[in-house]
Amino acid sequence: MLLQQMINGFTLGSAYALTAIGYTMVFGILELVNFSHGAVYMFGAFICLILITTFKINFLMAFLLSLVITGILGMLVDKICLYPLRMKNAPKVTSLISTIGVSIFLQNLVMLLWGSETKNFPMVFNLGTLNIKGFKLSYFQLVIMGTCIVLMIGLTLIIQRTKLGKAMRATAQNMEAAKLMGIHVDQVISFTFFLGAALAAVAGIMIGMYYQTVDPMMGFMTGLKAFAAAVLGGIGVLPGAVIGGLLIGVLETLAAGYIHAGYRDAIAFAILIGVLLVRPVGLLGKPVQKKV
Amino acid sequence: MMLLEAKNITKQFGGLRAVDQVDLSVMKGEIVSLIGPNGAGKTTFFNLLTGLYSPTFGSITFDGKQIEGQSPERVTSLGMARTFQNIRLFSNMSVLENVMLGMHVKTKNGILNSIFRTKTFHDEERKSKDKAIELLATVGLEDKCEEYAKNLSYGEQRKLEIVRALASQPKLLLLDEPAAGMNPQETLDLNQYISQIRQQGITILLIEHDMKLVMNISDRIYVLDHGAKIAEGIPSQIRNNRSVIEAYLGKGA
Amino acid sequence: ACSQPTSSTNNEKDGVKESITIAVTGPLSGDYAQYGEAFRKGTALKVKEINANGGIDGKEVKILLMDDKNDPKEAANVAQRLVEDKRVVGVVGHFSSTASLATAPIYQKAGLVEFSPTASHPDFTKQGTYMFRNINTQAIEGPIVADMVVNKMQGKKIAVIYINNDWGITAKDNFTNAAKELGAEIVAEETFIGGQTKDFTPTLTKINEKKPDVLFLAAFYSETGMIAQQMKQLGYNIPMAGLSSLFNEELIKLAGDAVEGLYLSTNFFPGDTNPLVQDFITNFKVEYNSEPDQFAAVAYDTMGMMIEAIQTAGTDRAAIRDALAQMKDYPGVTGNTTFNENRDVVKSLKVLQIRDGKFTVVE
Amino acid sequence: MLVLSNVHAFYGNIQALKGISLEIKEKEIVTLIGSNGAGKTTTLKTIAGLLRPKTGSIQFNGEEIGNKSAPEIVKLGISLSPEGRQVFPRMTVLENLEMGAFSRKDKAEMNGSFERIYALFPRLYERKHQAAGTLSGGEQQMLAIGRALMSKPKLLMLDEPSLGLAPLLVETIFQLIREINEQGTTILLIEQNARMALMIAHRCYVLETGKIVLADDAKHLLESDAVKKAYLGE
Amino acid sequence: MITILGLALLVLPLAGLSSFALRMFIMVGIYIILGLSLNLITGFTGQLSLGHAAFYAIGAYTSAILSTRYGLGFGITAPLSGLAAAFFGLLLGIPTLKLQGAYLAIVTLGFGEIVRITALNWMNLTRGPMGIPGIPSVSLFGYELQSNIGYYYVIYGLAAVTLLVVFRIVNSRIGRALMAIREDELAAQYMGVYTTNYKVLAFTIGAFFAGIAGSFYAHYVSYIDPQSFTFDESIQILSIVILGGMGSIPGTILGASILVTAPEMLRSLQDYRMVIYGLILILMMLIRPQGLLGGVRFGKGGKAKNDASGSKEYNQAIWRAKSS
Ligand SMILES: Nc1ncnc2c1ncn2[C@@H]1O[C@H](COP(=O)(O)OP(=O)(O)OP(=O)(O)O)[C@@H](O)[C@H]1O
Ligand SMILES: Nc1ncnc2c1ncn2[C@@H]1O[C@H](COP(=O)(O)OP(=O)(O)OP(=O)(O)O)[C@@H](O)[C@H]1O
Ligand SMILES: CC(C)C[C@H](N)C(=O)O
Ligand SMILES: [Mg+2]
Ligand SMILES: [Mg+2]
Repeated sequence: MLLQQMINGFTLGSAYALTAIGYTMVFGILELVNFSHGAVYMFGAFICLILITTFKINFLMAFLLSLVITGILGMLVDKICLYPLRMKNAPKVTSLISTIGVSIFLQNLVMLLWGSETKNFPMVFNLGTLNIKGFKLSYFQLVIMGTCIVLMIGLTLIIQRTKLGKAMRATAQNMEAAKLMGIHVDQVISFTFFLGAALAAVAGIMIGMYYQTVDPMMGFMTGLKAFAAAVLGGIGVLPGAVIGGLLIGVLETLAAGYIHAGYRDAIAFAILIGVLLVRPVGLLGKPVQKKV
Repeated sequence: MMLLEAKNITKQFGGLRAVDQVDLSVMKGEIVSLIGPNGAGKTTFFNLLTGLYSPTFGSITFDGKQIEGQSPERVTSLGMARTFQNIRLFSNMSVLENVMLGMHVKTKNGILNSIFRTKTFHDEERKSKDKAIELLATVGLEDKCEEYAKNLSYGEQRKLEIVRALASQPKLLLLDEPAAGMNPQETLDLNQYISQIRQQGITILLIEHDMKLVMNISDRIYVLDHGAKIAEGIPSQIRNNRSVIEAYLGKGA
Repeated sequence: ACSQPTSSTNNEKDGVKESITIAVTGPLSGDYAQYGEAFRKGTALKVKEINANGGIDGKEVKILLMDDKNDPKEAANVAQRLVEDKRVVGVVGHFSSTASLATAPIYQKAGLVEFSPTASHPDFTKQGTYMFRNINTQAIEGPIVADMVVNKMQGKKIAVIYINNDWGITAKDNFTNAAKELGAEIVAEETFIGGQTKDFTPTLTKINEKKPDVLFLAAFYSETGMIAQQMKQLGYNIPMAGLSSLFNEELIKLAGDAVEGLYLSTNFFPGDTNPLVQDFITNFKVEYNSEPDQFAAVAYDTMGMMIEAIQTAGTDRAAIRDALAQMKDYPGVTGNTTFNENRDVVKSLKVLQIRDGKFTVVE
Repeated sequence: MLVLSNVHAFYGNIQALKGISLEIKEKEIVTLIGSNGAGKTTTLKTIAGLLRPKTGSIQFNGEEIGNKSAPEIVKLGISLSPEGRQVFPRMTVLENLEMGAFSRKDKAEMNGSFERIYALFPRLYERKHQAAGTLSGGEQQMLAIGRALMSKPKLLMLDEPSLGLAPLLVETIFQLIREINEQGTTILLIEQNARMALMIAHRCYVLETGKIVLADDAKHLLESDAVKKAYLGE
Repeated sequence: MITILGLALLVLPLAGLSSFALRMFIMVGIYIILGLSLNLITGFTGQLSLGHAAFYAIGAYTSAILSTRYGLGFGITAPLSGLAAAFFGLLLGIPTLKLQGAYLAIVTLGFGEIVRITALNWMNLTRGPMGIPGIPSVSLFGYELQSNIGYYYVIYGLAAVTLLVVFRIVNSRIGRALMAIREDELAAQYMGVYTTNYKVLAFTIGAFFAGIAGSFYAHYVSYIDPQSFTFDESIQILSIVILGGMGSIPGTILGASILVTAPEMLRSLQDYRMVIYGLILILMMLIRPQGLLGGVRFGKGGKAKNDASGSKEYNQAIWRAKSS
C-alpha cells in the first residue's frame, strides 16, 4: 500500500509541480505572487474542452490551440492589469490584489459562459495501466511526470543558456538596468506571462485528462497548493518548484492515507510551515547575503 | 581611555578573506579613519563591528564589553551608531520621524503608555521632538521636518542619515563614505560638521575616499588592503607611506 | 443607498393588475451556482404555469431572485433585505443548511416564511416556527438506503466516503447506524472537503485495503463522478451506493461506465409514470431545453406549495405560515408531501440503479 | 551628434527639467556640472530613454530619439553607466559584463572587450564569478563602467563614474575617459569632482534647478570665479 | 473632521434607517475593525498576511463555544476571544522572525487554512461543518440587544476603540518602530529596534482586534460555521486595506465601506455580479494604485503629502530584504 500511495502522491505532485513552474517563472521575473494563475490553469482546461466538444477539433490541435489562447490570455492579464501598475511604480501588493480581481473575474466568467457544473473531460487516448506486483501505475501518470520533468529541464536550459533567458533574469533583477542593456523588458515580461499561462494550460489540460473532469473551481486549491509548492522549493527556482510540488503531493497523499483525509491539506501546510522555519528561503532557494 | 578595541578580526566569505587578522583600536574622543583601495574590506569591517556579521575569528571590545557576534540592535543600544555606504533612510516616513527613530534606544514609551497617552508619554514625545528639531537645525534641515525622507535631495539625505545616527547619542559614530556624491563645497561643510560632532564628545570612525577630508580631519588613520592592515599612523605618516601610496593614494594625492 | 433589483418588476405602473411577490434565493454565483440555477428554473416554471392559469386570484405572481453565493454573510444580508421588502410574502430558499441556519433568526424575528427546498441539517427547522423544508432529513433516508445496501447489495463489509459538511455528516451517521443495526460492519469511514478535494486516490487505496463489499457515498454527483473514475483507474472494483443527491444525469455524463451498477435512492424520478411528473418533464424541456434534476424538481414543488398556501391564506405573512404548516398531501413531482409537527417532510423514496448508462428503477 | 532642444521632463508632477538645450559634437567630451538636485541625472536618463521628455526634441545623428524606448536607443549606440551603479545583483561579474554586450552583434570581437576591461580593472577579473550584489561599493562602480563599455557605444554617458572609487582608481578612470575619447567615442560626463572633469572635458554646461545657466569651454570655466566658488570648493 | 464623522455616526440610526441599512452599517463596522487590525500588521509593519480570517475565526469560535457551553455573556467572551486570537497571533508572529515576502505570505495563508480545516474537522470542539447555532445575542449590563440599533452602537463603539488604539500606537514610538520595519528592516535594527519583538507585537495586537470582531460577529449572527472564515475572507480584508491605502486609517474605513457594500449594490446584476466585482477590483487598483487614501495616515493635521505613489524601497521592504 505504501508503494501505491507513493505513486498516487507523485502523480498529484506532478500536477502541482506543473502549475508551480508557471508561478515561479512569473514570480522570478516580477516578484509578484500571481493569484490569477489558478484561474488561468482552469481556463486552459476549459478552452481545450470546449474546442474538443463544441468545435469538434481533434485533440492535438485543440491542445496546441488552447496553449496559444491561454498564453495570450496571460499576456493580456499582464498588459491590462499589471503593466499600468508597474508604470506607476505601485506597491507590489496592489498587483497582488489586481491578480485576485482577475481570478474572480475569470472564474465567474467561465461559469457564466459554460455553466458552473463539473464537466466530463473526454478520455482522448487510453494508454492503459502498468501492473507490477499488485500496484498500478497508469501510463498517463508517467506522461504527466514526464512532461513535468521535460518542461523543467527545457525551461531551465532556456533561462540559463539562451539570450532570452538572460534577458528574463536581467529584467527580474533590475528592470531599469535591463533597459539600458538594450532589453525590451515589456516584451520579455509579456513573453514570460505567455509562457507561464501556457504552462498553466498544459497543467490544467493534463489534470483534466487525468481526473477526466474539469470545473470552474478547479484552479482554486490547485493554485494555492502550487503556490505553496513553489515557495517550498524556493520561489524563483524552477527545479525547486518541481521538488516542492512532488513533495507536497506525496505528503498530502500520505497524510490522507495514513493520518486523516479531512486534515490532509492542513497537514500539508503544517509541514510546509515547518520546513520554512528551518529553511526560510525554501529547499533550493539561496539565502540573500546581507550586505550594506 | 580605550573605547573600541578589535583584536585579530578575520572574516571569511567562502574562499575570500575580506578582513584578515586586523587589530584596530579607537580612543575616546578621537577621529580615526579607515582607508584603503576598493574592496579592501572597510565596509565589511564596519559590518563586523556593528553585528551584521560575526567574525570568523577575533574579538571586539566596545566600552568594556565583548560585542562580537551580537545583533545590530544590541550593538546600537550599547552606544554605536552608523551610516551606510548606500543610503538607507525610512523613505515613506517624515524627516522628523526618521530622526525620532534614531532616538529609539534612548526613549522608553511602551505600548500601554502610548495607548493611554499618559503624562510620561507626552513628556517624552515632546522632549524627543524638540531634540530632533534641534538636531535637524544643525544641518539646516529643520524646515523639512514634515517632508518625506525620499523627497530630499541626495546631499540632504546624507545629512539626514548622519543626524539620525547622532540622535541615538552614540559613544561611537561610524561613517561610511559620507562625502560620496557631494561636491567639494559640500564636502567642506561636512568636514566642519564632523569636527563639531567630535567637540560634543562623540568618537568617530570614518571610511572615506576623499583624501582631503581624511587627511584634514583624522587623528589617526588605518589602511587596509586585501583585508589586511598595511599601515597605521597619523595623517602625515600615512601620506608618505610607500606601500600606501602604491596601493591606494597614487602619486597625485 | 441600495439599488432595487431589476428582476422585481414592479408593475404598479399599469395599475391594472396587482401582483404577489415571492422571493427565491440561492447561490447564483460562486461554487454552488449550478444549484441556484436549478432553483431558478424550477421555481420560474411553476410561476409561469400559475400565471398562465390566471395567477393567484387574478394577481400575477412575481419572483424576486436574490443571489446569496451560499455565503452565510451574504445570505443574511439578503434575508434582511427580504424581510423589509413589504412586497415579499414568502421566501423559497436558501440552498444550503449553512445559509439557511444563518438566516433563520432574521426570518423568524420578522415573521416571514423561509421554505428551503434542500436544507437538511436537523437543526434548521428547530430555529423557529417560520422554517420549513422540502427535503427528507437523513433520519428518514438513511435507514432506507441502509436496507438497500445491506439487503439488496449484500453489503456485509461497508466502506463509507462522506462530504465534510453538515449534510454529509448526518447522512453518514444515519446510514451507518442503520447499517450496523442490520448487522453490517463499517470497515472504513473517510471524508473529503467538498469543492476542494479533487484527488481521491489515497482514500481509495486505503479503502481497497479493507476489502469492502460496498462503497457507500454520502456525496454529490461531481465528486462521486471523480471517485468512480479514479477507482476505475486504480483498477478497483467495489460496488457503489449513494443517496438522492446523486440523482443527476450529469453523473452519467461525467463518469460514464465508471458508475455503471451504482445504487441510489431518490424521491424524484423522471421515469415515473405519474402524469404530474411527465408533464413537468415535458414542460421543463420545452422551457429550458434540458432535463430537470431533483433540485429543479424540488424547487418546483416548493414554489407550488408556497403558492398554494398563499391561495388559501392570502398575502398575510403569518397566515401563509399557518396555511403551509397545515398543508396535507400536496401532490408534487417529488411525491406527496405533508409536514410533520417540526415542519419537516417525509417523502417516499425509490431505489434506482445505473444500468447501461441509464437510471433504472429497481423493484 | 546629439542635440537637445528645449527639453522638459517630469517625475509625476514634479518638473525636473525646465527647457534644456544642449549639443554634443562628434568626438567631444562634454561635462554637466551643478549642485545636488539640479537635474543632471535626469538629463542623462531622458537621453537614454528611461524618461520620456514631455516636450522638446532630442536628436541623435539627425534622428529624433525623444520618442524611442531605452532599448532602441541603446541599439543606436548610446550607453549609460547609471547613477547608483544598478548592477544585476544575483548575476556574476562575468554575466553582468555579458549583459552589457546584449545588443551587440559582433561576437568575434567581444573577447577583446573583456580583456580590455579586465586589464583596466584587474579586480573584476579576480572576481569574475562573484555575485555582483556582494561586491564592495567601488567594485560595483567598476563593474557598472565596464558594463557600459561592453556595448562599444558611439556616445558613452557616465553618471558620476568616480563615486566611491579610491584615489588611485579615480586617476585611472579619468585617464580611461580620455583614452576612449581619443579612440573615437563621444562622452557625456557628470562629475561631482568638477575640477577633474573640467580638466579633461572640451566643453561644459552648468545646470541649476532644471535649467542650463552657463555653457562654455571647459578651460574657461576652470578659470571662472563664480564656478570656482560654487563648484570647486575654492 | 473626525468629530463630525463621529457625530454623524452617532445620530445616524435615529434618522430612521431601515434595518437592512443598519445591517450594512454593522457589517461595515465589523470590517473596519478587521481592516484596521490587518492594517497594523500589513500596512504599518509591512508584513503581508494572507490569513487574517483565521484570527477572526478564532475569536468567533471562542465566543460561540464559551457562550453556548458555559453561558458566558458578550462582556466576558469578547475580551477572552481577543486574548485567544492574540495568543495565536503570538504563535504565528514567531515564525515571522525569519520569513519575508512570499515566504511569509504562504505561512500566513497556510495558517489560515489550518485553522479553517481544524474547525471543519474537530467535531468535539467546533461541531465541524454542523456549525454552532443558537449563540446568544449580545447583552450588556443585563440588557439584551434586540434590535439592529443596539448592535450598531456596540460595533461602532468597538470600532472607535480600535481606531483610537491603532491611531495611538501608530503615532508613537512603537508605531514609528513598526513603520521603520516596513521601510527597511535592517536599518530599523540599526536604530536599536528589536524587530522580531515588534513584529510579534503587531501580529498579537492585530489578532486581538480581529478576535474581538469575530466575537461580535458570532453573537450578532447567532450561527457560525467554518464557511464564514475561508481564504476569500482573508482576501476581502486585505483588499480593504489595500484599496483604502496601506498605512492609512481613514483609507481602511473607506475601503471597508466600499467593499462591504459593493456586492449589495451590484445585486441587481445577478449572474454578472461577481464578474463585475472582479473587474471593479482591478479597475480600482489601476486607478489608484496607492490606495484611495494612500499616504493619508490620519497623522497630525493629515500631513505627509501624497505624492508619486509608493517608492521602490517601499515595495522591497514588503517583499524581501534589500540586497545592496
Ligand atoms: N557577502 C560577500 N560574499 C563574498 N564576498 C564579499 C561579500 N561581501 C564582501 N565581499 C568582498 O569582500 C571584499 C571587501 O568588501 P568591502 O565592501 O568591505 O570593501 P570596501 O573596503 O568597503 O570597498 P569600497 O571602498 O569599494 O566600498 C570585497 O572584495 C567584496 O567583493
Ligand atoms: N524618481 C524621482 N521622483 C521624483 N522626483 C525625482 C526623482 N528623481 C529625481 N527627482 C527630483 O528631480 C530633480 C533633479 O534630480 P536629479 O537626480 O536629476 O539631480 P542631479 O543633478 O543628478 O543631482 P545629484 O547631484 O544629487 O545626483 C530633484 O529635485 C529631485 O528631487
Ligand atoms: C443540496 C443539499 C444536499 C444541501 C444540503 N441538504 C445542505 O443542507 O447543505
Ligand atoms: Mg565600502
Ligand atoms: Mg545625479
